[in-house]
Amino acid sequence: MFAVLRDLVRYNVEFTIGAILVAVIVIFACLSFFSPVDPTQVYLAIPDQPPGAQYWFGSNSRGQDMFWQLSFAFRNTLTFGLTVALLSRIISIAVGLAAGYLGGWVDRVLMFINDIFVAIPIFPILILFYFVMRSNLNGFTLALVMACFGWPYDARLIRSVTLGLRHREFTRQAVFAGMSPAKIMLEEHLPYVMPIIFATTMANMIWSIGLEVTLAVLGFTNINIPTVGTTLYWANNHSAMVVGVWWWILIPVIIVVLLFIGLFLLAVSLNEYIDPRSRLRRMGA
Amino acid sequence: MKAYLLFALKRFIQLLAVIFAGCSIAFVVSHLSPISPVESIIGRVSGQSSYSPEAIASLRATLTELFGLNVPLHEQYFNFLRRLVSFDFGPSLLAFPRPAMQLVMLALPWTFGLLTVSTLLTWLLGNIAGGLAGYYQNSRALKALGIVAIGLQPIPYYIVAFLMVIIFGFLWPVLPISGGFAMNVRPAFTPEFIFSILHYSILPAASLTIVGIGTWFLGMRALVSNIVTEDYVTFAELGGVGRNRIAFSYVIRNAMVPQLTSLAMTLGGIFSGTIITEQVFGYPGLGSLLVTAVNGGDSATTLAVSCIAVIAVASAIFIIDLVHPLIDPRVRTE
Amino acid sequence: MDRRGFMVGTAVGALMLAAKGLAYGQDEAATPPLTDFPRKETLIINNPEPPSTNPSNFNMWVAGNGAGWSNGLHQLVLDTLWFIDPDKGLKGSLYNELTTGPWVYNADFTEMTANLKKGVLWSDGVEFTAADVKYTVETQIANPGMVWSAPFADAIDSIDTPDDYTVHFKLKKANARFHALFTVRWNAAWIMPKHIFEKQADVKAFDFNPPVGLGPYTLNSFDPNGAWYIWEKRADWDKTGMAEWGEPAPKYVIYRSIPNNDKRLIEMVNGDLDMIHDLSPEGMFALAKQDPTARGWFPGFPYAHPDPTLPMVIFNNQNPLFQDKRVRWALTLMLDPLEMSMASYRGAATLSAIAMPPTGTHTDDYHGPLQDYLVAYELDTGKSKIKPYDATVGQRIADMVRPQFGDAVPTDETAIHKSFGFGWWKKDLAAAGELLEAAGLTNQGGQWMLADGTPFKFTLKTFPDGVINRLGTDIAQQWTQGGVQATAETVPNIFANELPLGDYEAGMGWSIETWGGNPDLSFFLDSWHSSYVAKPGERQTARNWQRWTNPGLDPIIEKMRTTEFNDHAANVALGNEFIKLMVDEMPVIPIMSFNVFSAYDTRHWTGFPAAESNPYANIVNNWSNSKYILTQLKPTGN
Amino acid sequence: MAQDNKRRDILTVEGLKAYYQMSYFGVDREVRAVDDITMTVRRNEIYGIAGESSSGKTSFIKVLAAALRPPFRVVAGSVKYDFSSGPVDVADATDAQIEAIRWRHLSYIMQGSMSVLNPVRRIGRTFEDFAARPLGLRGKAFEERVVSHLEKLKLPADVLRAYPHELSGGMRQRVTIGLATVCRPEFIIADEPTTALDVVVQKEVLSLIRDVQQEMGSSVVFVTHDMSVHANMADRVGIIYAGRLVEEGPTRQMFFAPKHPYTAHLVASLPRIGDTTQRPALEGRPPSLAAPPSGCRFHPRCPLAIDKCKTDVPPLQTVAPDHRTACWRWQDVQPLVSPHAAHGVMA
Repeated sequence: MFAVLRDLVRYNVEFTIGAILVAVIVIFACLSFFSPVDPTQVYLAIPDQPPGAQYWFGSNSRGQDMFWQLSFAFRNTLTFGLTVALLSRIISIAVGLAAGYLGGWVDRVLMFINDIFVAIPIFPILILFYFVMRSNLNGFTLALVMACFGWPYDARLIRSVTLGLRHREFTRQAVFAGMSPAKIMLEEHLPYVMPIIFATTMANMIWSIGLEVTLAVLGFTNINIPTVGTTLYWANNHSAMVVGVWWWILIPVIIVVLLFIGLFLLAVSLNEYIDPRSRLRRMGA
Repeated sequence: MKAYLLFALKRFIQLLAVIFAGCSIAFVVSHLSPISPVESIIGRVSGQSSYSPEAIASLRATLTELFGLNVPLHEQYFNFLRRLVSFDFGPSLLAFPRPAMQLVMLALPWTFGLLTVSTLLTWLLGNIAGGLAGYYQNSRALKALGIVAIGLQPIPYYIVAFLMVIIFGFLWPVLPISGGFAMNVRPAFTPEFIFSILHYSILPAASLTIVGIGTWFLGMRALVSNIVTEDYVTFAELGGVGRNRIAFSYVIRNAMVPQLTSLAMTLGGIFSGTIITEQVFGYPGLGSLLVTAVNGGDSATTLAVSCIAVIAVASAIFIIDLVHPLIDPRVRTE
Repeated sequence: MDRRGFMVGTAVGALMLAAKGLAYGQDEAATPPLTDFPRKETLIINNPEPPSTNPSNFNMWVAGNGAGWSNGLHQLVLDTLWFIDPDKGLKGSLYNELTTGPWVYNADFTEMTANLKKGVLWSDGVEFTAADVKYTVETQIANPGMVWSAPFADAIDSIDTPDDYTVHFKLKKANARFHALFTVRWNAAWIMPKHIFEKQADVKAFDFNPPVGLGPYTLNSFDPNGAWYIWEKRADWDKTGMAEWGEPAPKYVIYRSIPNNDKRLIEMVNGDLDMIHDLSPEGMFALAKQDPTARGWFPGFPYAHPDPTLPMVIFNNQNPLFQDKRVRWALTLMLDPLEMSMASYRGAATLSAIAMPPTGTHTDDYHGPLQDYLVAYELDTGKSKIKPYDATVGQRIADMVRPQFGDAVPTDETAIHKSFGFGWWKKDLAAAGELLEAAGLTNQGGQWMLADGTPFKFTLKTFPDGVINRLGTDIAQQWTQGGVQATAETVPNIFANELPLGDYEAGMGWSIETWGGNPDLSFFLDSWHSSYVAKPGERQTARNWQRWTNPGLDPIIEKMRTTEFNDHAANVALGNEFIKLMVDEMPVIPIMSFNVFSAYDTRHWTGFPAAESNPYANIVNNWSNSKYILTQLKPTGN
Repeated sequence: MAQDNKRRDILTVEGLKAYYQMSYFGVDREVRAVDDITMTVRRNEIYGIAGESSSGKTSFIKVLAAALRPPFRVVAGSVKYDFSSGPVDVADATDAQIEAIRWRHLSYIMQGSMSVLNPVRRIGRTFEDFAARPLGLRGKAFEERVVSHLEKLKLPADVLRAYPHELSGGMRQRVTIGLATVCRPEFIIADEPTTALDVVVQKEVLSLIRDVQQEMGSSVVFVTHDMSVHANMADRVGIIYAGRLVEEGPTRQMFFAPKHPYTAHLVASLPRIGDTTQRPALEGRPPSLAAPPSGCRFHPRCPLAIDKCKTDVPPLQTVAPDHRTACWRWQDVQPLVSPHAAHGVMA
C-alpha cells in the first residue's frame, strides 16, 4: 500500500497535486481544533478587514476572523461530505452487490426502488425536510437524509460490475465451496468494486457539498453552524458581493474549488492506476 | 415495432410506479410538517387584522374540512391519491382558495422551457466538446478547455449565477437580470414575445449551461478515452475513414448512448439547479414557487410542486427511455 | 422513422409546447397592446413583497387570497377616509382624503360621523357616495373571511347614510379610536366599489380584475408571474380625493418585486429603479458610495428611515421562565446596546430604552421629556439599588462610527438623538446576577440554573435574514456569554405562526407600532387589553404577542378609549403612564426603531422627501401613505 | 533477377525492428515485439504467418498495416510496398502517403468480427465511410458497386440497411471481408479472420477469402495460430517466434519437411483423424519479449539445443529453394509426424 502511494506520488502528477490540495485543506480544517475563537460568536474581530497580517483571510462584516471561521467551515463541510459519502456508500454497496449477485426478483425489486430514487428530484424533498425539521436539521441528520438519496446512481454501477463477476470462474468455485452469498459478496466481490467505490466517493462528496452549499445559500440549513454554504449565506446576507468585501466570498470559493479539483484529481488518478487501459495510453503519450 | 411497443408499455408501467412511489414519499414527508396549513391560513388572515375568537373557530372548521384534514391520515392519503389522478392538490395557501395546481400550471411552462433548452444545450455542447477532447488528445485548445471544465465545475452554482448577474447586469449591463420577459411586451404567441422570452432567458440558461457543461465534458472525455480503444474505431482508422467522421460518427455517437442514460439519471438533480436560477434571476417557475410555498407554510402548493416535479422528471426519463432505441439500435430489437 | 428527424421534431415540439404554455398562461393578464414607458413619464418603485402568488387577483378585502398589497394597489388605486403620515405631512400629518374634515364623535364616543367629499369618481366614472362606505361595512360584517370583518363586527352597531355624502356610525361601546379603522397608517379599511361588488355572487371569490378604485391611477398591465404591476394615471385624476394635494407627476408607475437586496441596488445603479424599499445596511452604504444620484432618508449616516415600529425581544409571558419581572430585567441588563447597534445596523440603529418607537413626533413627545425620569430611574436588584439608564449611548455610537463614515455622521446633539437614539440600559452583569439570584436562580460555574436545578435555557426565534436576524443572533450570543443558554433559531414567518400560536419562548419581532406622526397609542395599545389575551396554546390575536397582562394596563387602555384622539396632552399623559409601566415590568425588551434603508435615485425624478430639508412624507414606499410623494415629484428630463 | 524480384514482390520487409518503448512509474521498458525481420510477399500470393499468441505476429502485421500507435514504434528497417500507384515505405511514410494507399491498395480484415463494426451505424453507412472516397463514387453508382460486390460474397443487398447486431457472426465476417475487398486492393492483411467462428462458417469464410483473392489477384497476408488453416490457405508460410521470423517456406515443405524444431512442433500439434500416437508436448512458455533469451530465442524450449544456441543468434539461411530457416541444427530437424499423416491435413 505504501509502495503504491509512493509510486503514485512520484510518478503521477495528478495524484500528487490532488493529494497535496486535499491534504492542505484537511490540515487547514484540522487547525480549527486549535482555534482561539468560537466560530458561532460574532463581533470579536474588527469587521470588514481585508486579508493582511492581523487577519490572514480578512474579517467579515459580522466581526469574525475569516481564517478561523473558514477553518471551522471546512471542517464541518468535509465531515459532512465524508458522512454522506460513507453512509451512501454503505447503501449503494449493499444494494449493488445484492442486486448484482442475487439477481432475479431481488434485482428487479432493488432496481425498481433504485429507479424511483433516481427519478425523485431530491431538492424539493430536502427542502420539505427542512420545512418539517427546521433547526433540528443538524449536519448529521441532513447527511443522513442526503445519503438516502445519494446512492442509486452508484448502486447501479456496482450492480453492473457485480453482474459481470457473477459469471466469473472464482464465483462458481466459491459457490461450489459452499460459501454463503453474503460471504461471497463481501469477500470475493467487494474487492473488485472497491475501485469504483473509491472514485464514486470523491464524486459523491463533490455532489453532497455542492448541494449543502445550495441549501445553505437559500437559508434552508441551520445557519448557526459554520459551513462553506452558511459562510456564503452570511456573506450574501451582508451584500458582500456588491459592497466589496470580496474576500468573504472569494476565499471560500477558491478553497472549495481547490478542494473539488483535488478530490477530482485523486479520483481520476486512482481510476487510472486501477484501470490498465488508461495507464497504457498514458505510457504512449 | 411490436417489440418496441411492448418495451414502451413496460416503461410506461414503470413510469406509473415511479410517480406513485415518488408522490407518496412527498405526501408522507409533507405531512410530517408541524405547521398545520389551517393554522397557517388563520395566521395570515388574522395577522392582518384582529379577529374575534368565534370568527377564528368557524374559519378553522371550514378550512379543516376544505383541506380534508378532518379524516385520519390514511384516509387523507387515499383521498390524496384519488385526487392526484385529476391533479387536484386542494386549495393553495399562498393564493387561497385558488387551487394549488393552478399556481403550478402558471409556473410550469417557464421551468419546462428553461430546463429543456438549457439541458439539451448543455448536454449536446458538453458531450461534443468532451468527445472531441477525448479523441483529439493532443489538441491544445481542447486540453485548455478540459482544465477550464475541471476548474469551473466545482464552483457553487449560486456563485456562478450571481457572478453572471454582476458581470452582465452591473459591470457591463447588457442583459436583463430579472423576470421572464420585458414589461412592454404583451404576452401572446407573437415574435416579440418569443424574442423577449429568449432574451430574458439568456443569462439563466447560460449560467445553467456553464455549470452543467463541465460534468458532461469530463464524463464524455473519460468515456471516449475508453471507446477509442474499441475495435471498430481502430478498424475505421485502418480503413482510412476521415478523422472527424470517426470522432463524430464512431466515437462520440457511441459514447452518447451511456451519456443518454446518465442524462436520464441526472434530470432530478438538474431540477435542483433551477431553484437557485429562479431565485437569483427572479425568473418565474416552479423553483420560485416552491421556495415561496415552503416559506409561506403552504403545504398544498409544496406538495403539488414536489409531485409535479416527480411526475415531470419521471416523464422526462420515460421519454428518454423511449428515445433510447433510436439512439442505440441494439435496444430496439431486444 | 427517420431518427434525426424525430429528435429534432421532439426538441422543437418541446419548445413550441413551452412557448404555447407561456402564451396560454398569460391570457388571463388582460393587457393592452404594446406600450412603451418613456423614462421621463415613468416612476419605477421597488415593491418589497415577493412576486404575487395570485397575480391576477386584486381583491384586497379577502384575507390570504394572495393578492398583492404594496404592488401599487393600496398606494395608487384604493382609498379610504383619512391618512395619518408618520412624518410631517404636506399640510400637517392628517389628510382628510375622502372627507371634508376629521371624524366627528358625539360626546360619549358612541357615535361617529364622516362627511364625504363631493364629486369624487371611481375610476370607471361612477360617483363615490356614502352608499359605498355602507356597503363596505355591511359586506365585510356579513363575510367573516374578509379582512376587516371582525373589527367592524366588534365595533359597529349600525351604519346609516342620511344623505349621499354623510356616513353615520353607531358603535357598540364607547370608542374614541373607531376612526382608526378608516385611517391609514400604511394601510386601513379600504372602501369597496359597491357598483362592482354587488354584481358578484360571491364577493370572496371575486378577483376584482381589473381593479376599480378611487385613487388617481388605474391598472395598465401586470406580469402574469406577479413580479411587476404597471399603473397609469387617470385622465380624471382631479376627480379623486387625493387631487387636493396636487397632480401626481408620473404618467406611469411601475412596482417591481425584487426580493434580492443586491439586485435592487444593481437595478438602481443601472437606472432601472427610482425607489428602493429596503437594503441591507452594507448595501445602503455601498449605494451611497457608488451612485452619486442615490440617497437615503438621511443624507449621510445612518441613511435609514426610522419606521414607527419597535423591534424588541418578545418574551412569552405565559412561559414560566419569564413570569418574574426580575428575570426579564436581568436579561435586559445582560445586553450591550452598542454591540446590538453594531451587530444589527452597523451602528445605523436608532435605539430606544422605552416602549415607544424613537421616530416621527415621538422623540419630542416622549423620549426627550422622559430623559430626566430615565436618568433618575432606580432598580432594586434585591441586594442593591442601581441606576440602569445610560444617557450617553447615542453619543457613543456616533463617536464609534465616525472614524468609518466621517462627516456623514452628525455632530449636533439633537441630530444624534434623532439618528442614533438617546440612551439605553447599561450592560451590568453584576446587577443582572443579583436580579437572577433574587428570582431564585443560582450561578454554577458561569451557568445560570433554575430553582429546580436545570439550566436556564431557551431559544430565541428570529427572522431568517436581515437586520432582525442579525440582532437576534447577537442577543442570543450576549445571553450565552452572560451564562444563559440561549440559542437563536430562524423561522420564516414568525408573525404568521410562532407569535400568534405562542409557539416560542422568546422571539424577535414587534408588538408596538404607532402612528408616528401622532402621540396617540391606540394603533397597537387597544389590542393589548387583557380581554384579548388568549389562554396558553390558543391563538393570540394581534398584537399582544407577549401575552402580557397587568392590572395597571387595562385602565390606561380603557381611559384612552374615551379620550379625544387629537387631545395630544391627554394622550401623551396616557403614553407616559404606559411607558413607565413598561419600564417597571419589562414584558418585552424595547431595542430600536425599525430603520428601513429606503433609497431613491434623483436621476430621473426629483422632489423626494428628505429627513433634514423636507420630511413631508414617509419614503418607505410599501406604505400607502407614500402616494403623496408622487404629487411632489418633477421629472429631470433624463 | 533483382529487377524481376522487384516486380514479383509486392512487399519487401528488410531488417525491421519495432519496439514498444515505455516509461511509466519510473520503469523503462522496451518490448522487442518485432526484432529484425526480413521477408517478402509476392504478388497474387497468400502468405500465412503463424505463431503462438504473444509471439509478436500481431505486432508485426500492425507494422505492415501501418497501424502503429505510440508507444509502438519502428526502430529500424523498412517496409516497402510496391503498389501500382508507386512504392511506399510505410515505416517511414507521411500520414498523407498512408492515407492515400489505405483501402485502395492496402486493406485489412480485423480480428473479432463481433466488435469491428460500429454498432450504431448501418452497414451501408459504414461502406460509405470506408469506400466512397477511395472508389471516388457517390450515391447510386456507389450503391450499385457495393451491391454487386456483396453479391459475389453471397450477401443480400438488404444487409446495407441492417445494423451489425442484426447479422449472424458469419454474415458479419463476410461483411468485414466485403469492406476490405470492395475497393479491390492489391494487398490484404487478414488478422485471424476466422478465429471466433464455428467450423462450418469458418470453412465458408476461408474459401471466400481465397476466391476473392484469386478473382482480384491480390496478395494476402493471412495471420492465424491455427496451422490447419494455413495448410488449406497459404502458398507460403512464415513462422514467428519471440519477435523473429524463424522459418519461412512453401506450405507443403513447411508441413512435410520443417527445418526448425519449433515449426516441427507446431505442425505436430495438429490433431489428426485416426492418429493416436502420443506426441511430445513442447515444454515451457513463450519467452517474454521484454527480456528475450540470448542466442536463439527458442533454445530454452528446444529439444535439440546445444551450447552454441545459447550464445549465438542463428541467421535466417536458405536451405532449399524459397525455404529459409534460422536454426543452427536445421539439418537435424525431423518431422514429428509421418508425411502421410501430415498429408491428411493438407487435403
